[in-house]
Amino acid sequence: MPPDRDTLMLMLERMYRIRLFEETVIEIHSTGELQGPAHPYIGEEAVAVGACAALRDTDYIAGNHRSHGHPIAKGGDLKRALAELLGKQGGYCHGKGGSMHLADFSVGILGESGIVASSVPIATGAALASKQQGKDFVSLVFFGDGASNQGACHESMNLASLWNLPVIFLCENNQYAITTSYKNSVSVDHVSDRAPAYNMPGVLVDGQDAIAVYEAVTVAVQRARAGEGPTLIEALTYRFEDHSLGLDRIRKSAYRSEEEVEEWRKRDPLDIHEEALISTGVATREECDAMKSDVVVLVAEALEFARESPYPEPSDLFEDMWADPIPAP
Amino acid sequence: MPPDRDTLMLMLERMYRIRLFEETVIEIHSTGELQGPAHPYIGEEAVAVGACAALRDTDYIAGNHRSHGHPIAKGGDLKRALAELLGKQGGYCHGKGGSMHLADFSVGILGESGIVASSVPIATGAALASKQQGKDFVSLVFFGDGASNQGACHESMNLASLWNLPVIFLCENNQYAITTSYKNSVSVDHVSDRAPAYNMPGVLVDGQDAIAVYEAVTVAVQRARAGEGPTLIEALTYRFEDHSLGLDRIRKSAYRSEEEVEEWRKRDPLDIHEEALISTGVATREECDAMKSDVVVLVAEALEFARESPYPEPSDLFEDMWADPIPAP
Amino acid sequence: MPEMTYVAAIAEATREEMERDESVYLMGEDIRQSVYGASAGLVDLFGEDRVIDTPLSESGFFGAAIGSSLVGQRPIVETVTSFFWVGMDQMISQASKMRYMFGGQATLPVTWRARMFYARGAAAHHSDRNYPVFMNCPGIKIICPTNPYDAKGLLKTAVRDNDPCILFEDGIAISSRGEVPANEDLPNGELLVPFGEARIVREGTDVTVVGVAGGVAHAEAAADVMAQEGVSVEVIDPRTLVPLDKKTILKSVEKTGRLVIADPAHKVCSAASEIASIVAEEGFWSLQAPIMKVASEQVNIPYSPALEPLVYPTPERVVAAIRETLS
Amino acid sequence: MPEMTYVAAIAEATREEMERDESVYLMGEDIRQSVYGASAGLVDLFGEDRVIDTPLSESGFFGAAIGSSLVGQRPIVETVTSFFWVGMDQMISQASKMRYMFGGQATLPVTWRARMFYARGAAAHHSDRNYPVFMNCPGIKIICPTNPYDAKGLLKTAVRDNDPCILFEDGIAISSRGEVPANEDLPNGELLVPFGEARIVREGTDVTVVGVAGGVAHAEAAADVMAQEGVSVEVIDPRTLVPLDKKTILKSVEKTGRLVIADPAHKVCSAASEIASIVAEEGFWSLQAPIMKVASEQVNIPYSPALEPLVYPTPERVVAAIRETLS
Ligand SMILES: Cc1ncc(C[n+]2csc(CCOP(=O)(O)OP(=O)(O)O)c2C)c(N)n1
Ligand SMILES: Cc1ncc(C[n+]2csc(CCOP(=O)(O)OP(=O)(O)O)c2C)c(N)n1
Ligand SMILES: [Mg+2]
Ligand SMILES: [Mg+2]
Repeated sequence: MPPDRDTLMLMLERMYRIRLFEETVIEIHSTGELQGPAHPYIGEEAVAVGACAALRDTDYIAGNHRSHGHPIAKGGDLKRALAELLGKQGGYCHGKGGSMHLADFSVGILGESGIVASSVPIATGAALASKQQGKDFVSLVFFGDGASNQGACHESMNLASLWNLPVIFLCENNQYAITTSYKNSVSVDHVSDRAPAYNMPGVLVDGQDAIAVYEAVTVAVQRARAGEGPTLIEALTYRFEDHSLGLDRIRKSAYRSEEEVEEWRKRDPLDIHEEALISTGVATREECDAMKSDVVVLVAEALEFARESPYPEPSDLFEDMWADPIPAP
Repeated sequence: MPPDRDTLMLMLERMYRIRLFEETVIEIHSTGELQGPAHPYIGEEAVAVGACAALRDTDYIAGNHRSHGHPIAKGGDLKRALAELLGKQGGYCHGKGGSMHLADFSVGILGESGIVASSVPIATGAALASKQQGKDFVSLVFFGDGASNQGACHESMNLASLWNLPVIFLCENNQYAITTSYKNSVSVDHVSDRAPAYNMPGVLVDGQDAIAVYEAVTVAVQRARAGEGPTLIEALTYRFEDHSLGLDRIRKSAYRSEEEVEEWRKRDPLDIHEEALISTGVATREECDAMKSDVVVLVAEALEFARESPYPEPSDLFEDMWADPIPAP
Repeated sequence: MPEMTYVAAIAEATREEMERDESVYLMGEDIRQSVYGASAGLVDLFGEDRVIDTPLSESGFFGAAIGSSLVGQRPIVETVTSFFWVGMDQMISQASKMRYMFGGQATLPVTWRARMFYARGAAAHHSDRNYPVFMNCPGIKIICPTNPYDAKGLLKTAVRDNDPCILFEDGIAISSRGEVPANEDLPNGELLVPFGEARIVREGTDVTVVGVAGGVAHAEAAADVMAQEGVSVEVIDPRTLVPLDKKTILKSVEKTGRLVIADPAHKVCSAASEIASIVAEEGFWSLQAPIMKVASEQVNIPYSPALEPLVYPTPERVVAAIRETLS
Repeated sequence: MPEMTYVAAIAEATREEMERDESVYLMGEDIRQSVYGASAGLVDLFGEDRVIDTPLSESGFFGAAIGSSLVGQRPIVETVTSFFWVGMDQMISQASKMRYMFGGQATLPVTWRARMFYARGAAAHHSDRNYPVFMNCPGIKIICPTNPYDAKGLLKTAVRDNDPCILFEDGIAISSRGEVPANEDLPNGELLVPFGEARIVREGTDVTVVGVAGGVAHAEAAADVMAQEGVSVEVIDPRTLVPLDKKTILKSVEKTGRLVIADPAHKVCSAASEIASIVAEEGFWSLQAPIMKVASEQVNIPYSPALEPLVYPTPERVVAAIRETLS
């Protein structure tokens, strides 16, 4: 089912948001303003945006260390996200989480996670809850090609299949885990080839094409809401930047060639989506540019907000540890 | 490749050994002489015996909590095994391990293990060493249908396939993990159906037929020795007794019907092997009976040895902790 | 007051909490058939959606329990302390850290009930007494009931608590029987034991003995022996290790001037080490003698009945330690 | 003497040991590209069979390393302390227990080298200082080098040691530079630092400060401050926590009568707790003041630069503790 015009435009806007957010992050990292770790999502925007456009606010997502694209795609707030990256009180987690731990439970973002594959069981559990509670909420987890080799993925997919849970396993196969090619870490041609091992559908989709991702996820969402169980989707994509900011020690070319990177840059998901919209008359180039300009302002405002947001107070250190507090030991 | 006469007879002898050993274990447990946990292998003898007959002494095996059949099949000593079960100094592990931790490194038995699936990576590592050392030793690991759902299995199979390791994953599908049917724990029809997810051959074999197991393992061993990598074999079998001795709280019939148990008992692996030998003229009924009588004596001697072996001394408590000892903390 | 076993007390608490609150459910291996005895009959009462048999997948189902707790469920996960290692990442990286790293957005009312087998020939793979590991990692409340009363009351509190909790079902305590009041005889109609309040098992004036988990029984037995010699031992059961009621311990040491700690965990970085270090810092001026730790020898757990008893604290070892503090 | 960085010292030790012994190999994620800096160039020297990039599968490859060590290999496994949780079962159930439960048949010369990130904005998921967890579980030797000399010498000893070892590469110490003698200047032609021998970083008479891992630097800084006030601080770096050189610590406390421990682990059941408990038992009669633990606050590690530094020991907190023991 192709997305309607509003959805297509929303997708475009969210792709701009992610791209410009990440560009800002790279910039403030290069100046030293941002010091913590950050893993840019540039090049992969179509995956998160296509997927989240197929979800409702009440649906759940969980993610990983490459952590800015997912929450923004799900409707997270740029201000609070950027404030979090700067460790500020106004951040999503009051500065406690930083880049790798963005979360916004109010729109179903159950959190990004720094330990690779660790949120796969979590998302499976949210789907279990949904079923137990008689709700039709779907749970979707983003994980990488590298993550797919973790036992937690195997166990979760097996559980989800056995219990027929409304969960979507969305593998962002950007072809590398830091420097390791998935050809040296995944023993089959495609992660989605493992779906039959769990008796669930496996779908391989072009991860540079937001509409293709949207359509694949929509089918999986329908299945999940209808009580027909989980789906494994592999979106083939590419990370345009370094694994993480500050990891310049590993030069791109040492494990992937400049040519390969250039080849993939030609398939920029933003270009592909813009062209799809323009060529089908959904939007004009001018409309796209205008939208982008608006997002530039949004991101600039977010940066301003983040900068102005105060740091947490020392007394905040002990806040947020316990829901039912206990005395200090 | 069918086994030769000597091998067939050796297999029969080892099947008798396991059966009679286990019957003795049940007996001394019922009288209270044996107090620790013990998981009888009765009904599954064809799997360990067929598999180990296809291996050399220098090949490695590793096993699990259902732990008596594997080492006996690999050529372990009944005396030291039974002494270990009684916690005696003469036991394989000087009484430190007990039933679940039998090991005899001198004949490649790298140890049974109480944490389900935990020896799957271990056996994979022994295969890695074999390859690194330029040896043609094969490594084989026994694990259950329940174990197959652990992440450690997924990770190990993926590694073994990627690295082309000489390892055989032998799943003893006795159809239950304690009380849980594999139909409720494995999301595909057969564990061996998961082999394609690791790009390795998957073989389903009749686990009541020692010759069939031998043949399947022989093919896998040849593959492994030739540097062609791992194989996943699933032997479909059945545990005739309770999950473990002393767990009478769980009555058999509560999770599996008397009829089912009776049906499977009709396919006793000892009967099947005896008949195969007799019907093909490899052995006469009398020869079989004579062999069995000899084994009765062997087991009786083992029990005598175990009983007479002294308990470890209190000072032995601190022995065997470190290869390069350190002062007590 | 009616007597019941520890396991029956656990079962009763589970049933009561499942009746009270629909979001409470039980998950674990072979719980429908009640392999460990504490879940018999529950599937008939509450159905397969709330009494869930899992495959052998401790990372997967621990994580699923945690994930479900994030969105309103209250899982009770049954397992064995030794299987924690398999699902450890979900427990530490996720359960113990999520709330804090998400700035308080996550609430994780998940309770593990873990049978802590030891002292029964289970050998090294099934004898872990690993609460000190979880004490070191902030974010999980650690409960060690040592009798049926506390087992029932603390489990009920844990289920209602909004943080991750682990209940260690001690291998020595589980065989105990004891009085548990009927609900109708209780002022509030239910038995809830608060966290962070130690129980003074018996009062005394000469030495304080803190018993941790199965160590409580040994402390009591040792107190009996010493009483015959005219030595008055105060026995304290902290009941919860996180939070730890250090006030009660410090107050007791203020009175007695002497401290022995009986803890079945391995002695290095044990609960006993922690309690000793607290008193050596905050109660130092009360101390009249060295603080004695009676904990498990720093070796793995041997199978043999000739060796295993030598590892753990015993009443005799506690008595010897008490004598030493008095000498 | 030539100076080098901590990371270079690790790399040099690795290369030397791989040259010396064919059974030594290196395994980990992205080590061929040397993501953590200590394995650069090794694949060119030793080939892909001995410098193995692994998939993200910590249970699988930790276990494979252990399995290979059982049959003659000597793996060095590179990882990060926080990823231990994922492969925990292989470390505890297998590496730490196998030898004992097989009655001494198994020999497991496997060494983990784990980068211990903290204090650099890595947040809760990447800041574990979890050596106390491994101290509680018998069967693994625990090494905490705090300077390039010890890093090189202890890693070489660990590789040759026949038991499982973990080397914690402290997030504060890794940025240090220091003198490391050239092999030709050493009597035996190589640098081997023995396990279980503490280093007396500086001698003093008024207070003993034991620094654990990154705590050593803070102890030294604090000693500098106190020296200006005429207080003589003895600073001890245990270097290995299992085995722990308690004699040197006890002897020092005998002399000074006062003990402060600076340990970046979470304070409950920490190495600091353990050392305090040992001294409170075995060195009690030497003590003239409470034993002060300066360890991390019992909260998860916050990301914000405004909060994170409040968690860990600092020279200032050590100074305050020293002052308190003197007051
Ligand atoms: C359990 C664990 N092991 C290792 C790491 C270190 N690490 C962080 S990201 C990463 C690669 C992840 O690759 P992939 O899953 O493909 O995601 P990508 O970065 O490509 O988006 C690694 C090895 C980690 N964070 N967690
Ligand atoms: C990690 C772990 N979880 C749970 C257990 C408890 N347990 C022991 S045996 C067993 C069932 C194993 O089933 P399977 O692998 O099929 O082997 P089988 O007993 O049928 O031979 C369970 C759940 C364990 N020992 N280890
Ligand atoms: Mg990737
Ligand atoms: Mg089974």
